[in-house]
Amino acid sequence: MITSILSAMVPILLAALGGTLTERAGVLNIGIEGLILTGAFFSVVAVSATGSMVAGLFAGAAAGVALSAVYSVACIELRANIFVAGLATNLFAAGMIPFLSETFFGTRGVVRIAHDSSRIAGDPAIRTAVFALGSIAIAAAVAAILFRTPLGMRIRAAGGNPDALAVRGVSPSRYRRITMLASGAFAGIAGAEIATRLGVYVPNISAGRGWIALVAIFLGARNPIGVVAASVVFAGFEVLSGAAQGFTNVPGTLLLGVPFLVTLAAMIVYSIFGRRTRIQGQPSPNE
Amino acid sequence: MDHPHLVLESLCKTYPDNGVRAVDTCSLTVDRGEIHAIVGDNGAGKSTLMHLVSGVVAADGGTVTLCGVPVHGTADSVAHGIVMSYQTPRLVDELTVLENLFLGEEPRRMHVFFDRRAATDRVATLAPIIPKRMLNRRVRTLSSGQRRIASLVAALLRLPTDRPGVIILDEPTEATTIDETAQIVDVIRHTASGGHAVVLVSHRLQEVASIADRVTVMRAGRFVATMASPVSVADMARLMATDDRPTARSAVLDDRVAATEPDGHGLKLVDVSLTDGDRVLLDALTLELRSGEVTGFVGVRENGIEALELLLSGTARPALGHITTANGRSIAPRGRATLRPGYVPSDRTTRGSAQSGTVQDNLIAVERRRLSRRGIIDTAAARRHAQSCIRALGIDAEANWSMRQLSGGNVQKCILARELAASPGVLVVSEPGWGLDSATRSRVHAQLRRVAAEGGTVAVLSTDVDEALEVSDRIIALHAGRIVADLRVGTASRSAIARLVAGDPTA
Amino acid sequence: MPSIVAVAIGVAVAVGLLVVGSRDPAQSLRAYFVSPFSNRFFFGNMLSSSGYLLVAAIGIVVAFRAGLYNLGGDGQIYVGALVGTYVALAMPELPAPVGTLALLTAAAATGALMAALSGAAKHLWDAPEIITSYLLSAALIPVADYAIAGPLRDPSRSLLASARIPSAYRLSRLLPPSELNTSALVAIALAIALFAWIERTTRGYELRMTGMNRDFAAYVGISRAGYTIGALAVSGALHGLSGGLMIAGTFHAAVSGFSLGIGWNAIAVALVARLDPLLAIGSALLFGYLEAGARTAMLQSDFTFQLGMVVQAVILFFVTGSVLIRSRHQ
Amino acid sequence: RQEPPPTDLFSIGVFVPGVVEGSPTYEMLVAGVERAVAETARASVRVIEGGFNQAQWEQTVVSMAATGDYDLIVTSNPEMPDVVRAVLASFPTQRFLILDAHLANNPMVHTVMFNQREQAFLAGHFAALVSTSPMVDRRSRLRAGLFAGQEYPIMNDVILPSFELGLRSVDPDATVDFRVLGNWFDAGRAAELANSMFATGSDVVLTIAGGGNQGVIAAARDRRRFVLWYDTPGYSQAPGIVIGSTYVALDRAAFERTVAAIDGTLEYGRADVLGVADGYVGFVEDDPLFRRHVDSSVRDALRRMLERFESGEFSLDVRF
Ligand SMILES: Nc1ncnc2c1ncn2[C@@H]1O[C@H](COP(=O)(O)OP(=O)(O)OP(=O)(O)O)[C@@H](O)[C@H]1O
Ligand SMILES: Nc1ncnc2c1ncn2[C@@H]1O[C@H](COP(=O)(O)OP(=O)(O)OP(=O)(O)O)[C@@H](O)[C@H]1O
Ligand SMILES: [Mg+2]
Ligand SMILES: [Mg+2]
Repeated sequence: MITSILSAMVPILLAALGGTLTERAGVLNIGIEGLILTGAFFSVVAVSATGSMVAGLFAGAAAGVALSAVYSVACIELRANIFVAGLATNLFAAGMIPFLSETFFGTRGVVRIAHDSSRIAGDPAIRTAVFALGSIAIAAAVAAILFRTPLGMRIRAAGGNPDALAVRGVSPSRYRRITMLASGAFAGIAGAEIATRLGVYVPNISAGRGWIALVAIFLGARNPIGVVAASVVFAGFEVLSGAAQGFTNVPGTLLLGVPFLVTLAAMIVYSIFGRRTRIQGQPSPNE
Repeated sequence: MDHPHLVLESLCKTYPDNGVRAVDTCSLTVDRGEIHAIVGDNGAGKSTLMHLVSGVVAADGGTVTLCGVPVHGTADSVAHGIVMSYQTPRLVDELTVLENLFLGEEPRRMHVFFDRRAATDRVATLAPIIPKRMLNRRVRTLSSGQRRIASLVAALLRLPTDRPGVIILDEPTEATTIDETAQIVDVIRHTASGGHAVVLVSHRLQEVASIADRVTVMRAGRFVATMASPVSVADMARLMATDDRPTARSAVLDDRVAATEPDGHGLKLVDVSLTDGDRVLLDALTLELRSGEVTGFVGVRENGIEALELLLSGTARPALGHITTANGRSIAPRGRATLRPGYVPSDRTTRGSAQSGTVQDNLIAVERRRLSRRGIIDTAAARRHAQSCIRALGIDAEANWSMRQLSGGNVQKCILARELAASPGVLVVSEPGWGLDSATRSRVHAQLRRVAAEGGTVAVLSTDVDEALEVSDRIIALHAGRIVADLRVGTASRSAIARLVAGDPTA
Repeated sequence: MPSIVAVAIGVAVAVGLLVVGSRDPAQSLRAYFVSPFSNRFFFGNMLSSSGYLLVAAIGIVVAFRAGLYNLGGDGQIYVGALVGTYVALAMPELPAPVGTLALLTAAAATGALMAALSGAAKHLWDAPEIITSYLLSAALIPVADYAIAGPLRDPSRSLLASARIPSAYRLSRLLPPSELNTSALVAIALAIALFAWIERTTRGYELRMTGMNRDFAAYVGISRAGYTIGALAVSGALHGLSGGLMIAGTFHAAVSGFSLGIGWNAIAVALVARLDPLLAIGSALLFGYLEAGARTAMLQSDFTFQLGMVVQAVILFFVTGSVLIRSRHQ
Repeated sequence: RQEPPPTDLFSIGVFVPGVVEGSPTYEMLVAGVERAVAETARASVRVIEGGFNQAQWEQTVVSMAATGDYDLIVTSNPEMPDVVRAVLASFPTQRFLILDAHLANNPMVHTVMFNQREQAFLAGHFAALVSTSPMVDRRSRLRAGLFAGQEYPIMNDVILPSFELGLRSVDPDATVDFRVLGNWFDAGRAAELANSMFATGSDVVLTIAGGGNQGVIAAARDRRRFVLWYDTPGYSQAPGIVIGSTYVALDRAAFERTVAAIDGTLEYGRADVLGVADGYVGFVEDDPLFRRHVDSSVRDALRRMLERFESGEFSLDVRF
């Protein structure tokens, strides 16, 4: 059970950490879903070509960076609406991958990694431990970067008051771009983690994790450590509600909503008791 | 090094959104070690000119050169040693003061980490004006005066240490206390004596006269004169005045209706306390504000002025005690049985105005119901109302401009005009003269006195003792949340009040 | 329309994609761009789906103009439609217009309630509505799925759907054999009314001020609760209404998953229209057109689903880009 | 496969209610029809995908009928009869062949239904055989899993009870652990759910969850358990993990009925039900991976069951 929770947590956490960075820099990353999907696909491409999981993770990160570069060009250079460009990123990924898939693999559907997938994924317990610890370590690193380094200060300034950065001769766009690319890498790795763990790419395999990642960012109060907690909460209830299908008579379909409901409750409880200050830096939707 | 230090040549700027020619072929040379003041009415183009120098606004034409080297854009000007403290401080609320001070030029530890210790030390040696305990506070929690000082220090720290630079200060002494003002003046003198050029934008003509080496007067985007010290206040005022100003704009709000509460005189505070966590902001205050007079409150903001502003305006409720109008109503921004006092808040852009709205949107906000018929806004009436506000205080803008297109002083005028036009029975004004040119400031003072004369209750909260003395009938000094003095104007000297505010009981 | 240049660039890229991605580019292009106008059937269906999208999009406009995110639109539409259908099926004997009204009211009320809950949580506890609206909707969608597959399913039908609503309750068709029905007119009327409301009325003004600066609005005495809970409720009501109109106008039964995705498209429609209800009419038509184009192209050429997504994505990337229209100063 | 239909040929439109890629049954449908077109050389075919929104299928089929281009529209899905009935209301002269569905006595429609009761029964029977064989560590109580993408009528009313019946044909106390993914693609969550199924006593899971099946395979691989495939031979998906596979010969049915339609011999108004005895439903036994990974005792027991079906000694009725 714990292993299941941790392995469900990893991709959400990774994607949410990237999103936390962009959110701190003033970009609500609506495109995470598409970035995860892209990472998953290209990791399968790379693993199929090389037989190495590490190559898969790198390829996933690289693909995520590439797509988020497109996204950031749209948002920053063309000044497209962040929200619309994010939705476009998701559409673009879901629409483009089938073509590439047809080219690489001759199918637009499921792509199994050609190599022995248990060798690629490794021993499940060890793998889960490595990824869980790794992603939590990354969370700590992201927290350190955000709160202890000049880079983090600039990122927070880019979200808090970009003018303050601009008048000091530092371009806020540069830090938005950096965080968007980082978020692309993180989401790409999240996708790659799912795909290499399962040894397969399935169309739409991201399955809403990008949105859950956004939830985790806010439930975690935009703080990497809080985001870890939020990801654990969501993953935990997802696994629990799945387990509940096995021992209750409640229809399975109804149980599917439970993780969302519990997270909603957690969000509200947290809002009532846990938070003294308001979420800052979230631009009003009509600006 | 034969080149003159800072040279502006034929700078021009027309804002395309509203076609305003804010800076019109301005040329100027500023020497090393010089304090050069730029004065002019609100909207004259001072801030725009400074923005052209610091590079945040791109000029349409003309050049800026430093020691003979042309400078383009913010990054370039920062690199050349041109630094600026802005009229609205550009600080990041969720960063600490220390982080804000070094943002963009962070000292590093192990190449990666922000070196707090080195940063703190640098502040202590280069800018002792900022108290050490303030450094780890978030900017969000600072008063306007403290923000101004933080902004100034951020600029100071960026000045090159190995060669002369340029520091531009846009209204550095607005909303600062007497002590703070004195410190800032010291810093300016010290910086100039270190060889840097100081360009100072200010409406405090007295101050300008005493510290500037030369003064340039700006009017409607152009330089009208540059004078060397000594310069008299009267000369500056004469040169600043546009020919039509005093008469063509009507001096009063002409569609004022009778005060809404002719019988509801005064405002009573009984045992009012307010705390923030363990901190006592106000301590069992009992006090009556009489109608027909202007009561001025002076004191450092943390000493209770800020809390009092929230209470008098109905924005916050006292933890203990109560505040009522003479006829027993309570005060609040909204509600059936309550009174919304006219209120000019200390934060002009967060609460005082909707920056993404138009000037008209902002001017009709309080009286939107009166300007509507059966739930539909009467556009003609709304426009008339906006126009009359614009005329009343000589706001330098059209009704359909975005608030962002206004100069600093004109934003303040909009807020004042809106609150004055609503004919409030009770009017609470924080820093009435903030950012206003001296002519407008006098006009605003006259308006406040007029509201009182018509039976209104006016409370002025100010860090500027001179202004408080000028506009008030009665002065109340606060220290540590208590009243330390309650005087009729004319019975106490300026310096005595200043000492009271600073907490000196022997005053 | 300032974004015409941007749309043009987007269309140019899209045409490029069609040419590269198709074996018979001429036929694909014709099918995509011309066919939606080629006969009453395609044309009417295009207008019809634009209408539903428009109602949801102006729901987004209300929320976003008040400075609030409503990301629960998908669920509000779907669950609203389901409840509307349930009411219509539970009361099959009402006089026709009353029955239709009951259906639409129930749908709108459901959407309103869902969104208002997020509004209340925001107002009372400062819970971020951007998250609570999404979560509530995500939690209720499986419940609706369950209801359609279980208790509400019509066992006489092979489709995963409820029984059909009484034919008297259905909206009348305007352009048979297409689906175009009176709801498209309702949508346009609502958009115009919303425009007038936002721009001309006192409450519309208060909503705008709230959206521009919540603290300022409170300071001038505008009700925080009203424009938090109220604005989200109206937003949810319009989403629910959109779902109800789809039932009364086109589908006549709650079909499993029938509306999912429209909530997200509505956000895009509203933002492309820069949150202006009148421009939203145009942008809803643009979306309806892109989708109709993709569908006809699939019928008439080797165009695929995925190509349709890519084309739409490319146009979305460009359509809101302001840098192509006027360079920003300062 | 995408040429516009010339008028002198028998023109066939295939409506796929979903997308072909990733769906073995739709791949069989298209393959069967295309083979018929190729072999007769007297027909043309165009394939149109309807996407996942059921509510839009009707509009698309109406559009197809409205063109008047198609002599026959072929489609496949238990849910299509409803759509087709609605389309026939406006276009009463359009002919339909619907596979994997049942619609009797409609003069324009021929349907072929596969006996999914028998198919699911076979899967259940086999799961029980494996679970009671030396292939797994013996457990006190027999439990097997059924994993579905979503709940839908055939799943709840036919497959689930028949799978249970199959299990109980071996052990009357056996129980089914039925779980739902909620969609047809979230392989990651499918792995979590399957993990939980394997952890709570199931040794074998029958998975009918589209792309989600891949997650079940991953979980089985991690826990060294077994997966059963449905509709198509799945052994090569994961040798040694997918150890059993039922099939429907949808491609053969599509081929034969399409040829009949082209020849003009197809009986419209007829609704066939084809089961194990007819050879259209069964268990894939001829795969080398099956022989390699399944104990002969299990294979023999399964063969005996199949023989009872084939001889007509045993059958399961499909109720409507
Ligand atoms: N060794 C490093 N490790 C981690 N982060 C670094 C390192 N060096 C620089 N950075 C970060 O990368 C960002 C960009 O680096 P750069 O060296 O350009 O900063 P800078 O010189 O302070 O910027 P500028 O010249 O624009 O003022 C900085 O915000 C800094 O925090
Ligand atoms: N961003 C802008 N867009 C359009 N017009 C602007 C903008 N900023 C300033 N202006 C206009 O340019 C003129 C000069 O403004 P500026 O801010 O330079 O005045 P100022 O002299 O600093 O006034 P103040 O004393 O009030 O600060 C004014 O008419 C103002 O309305
Ligand atoms: Mg200025
Ligand atoms: Mg550098």
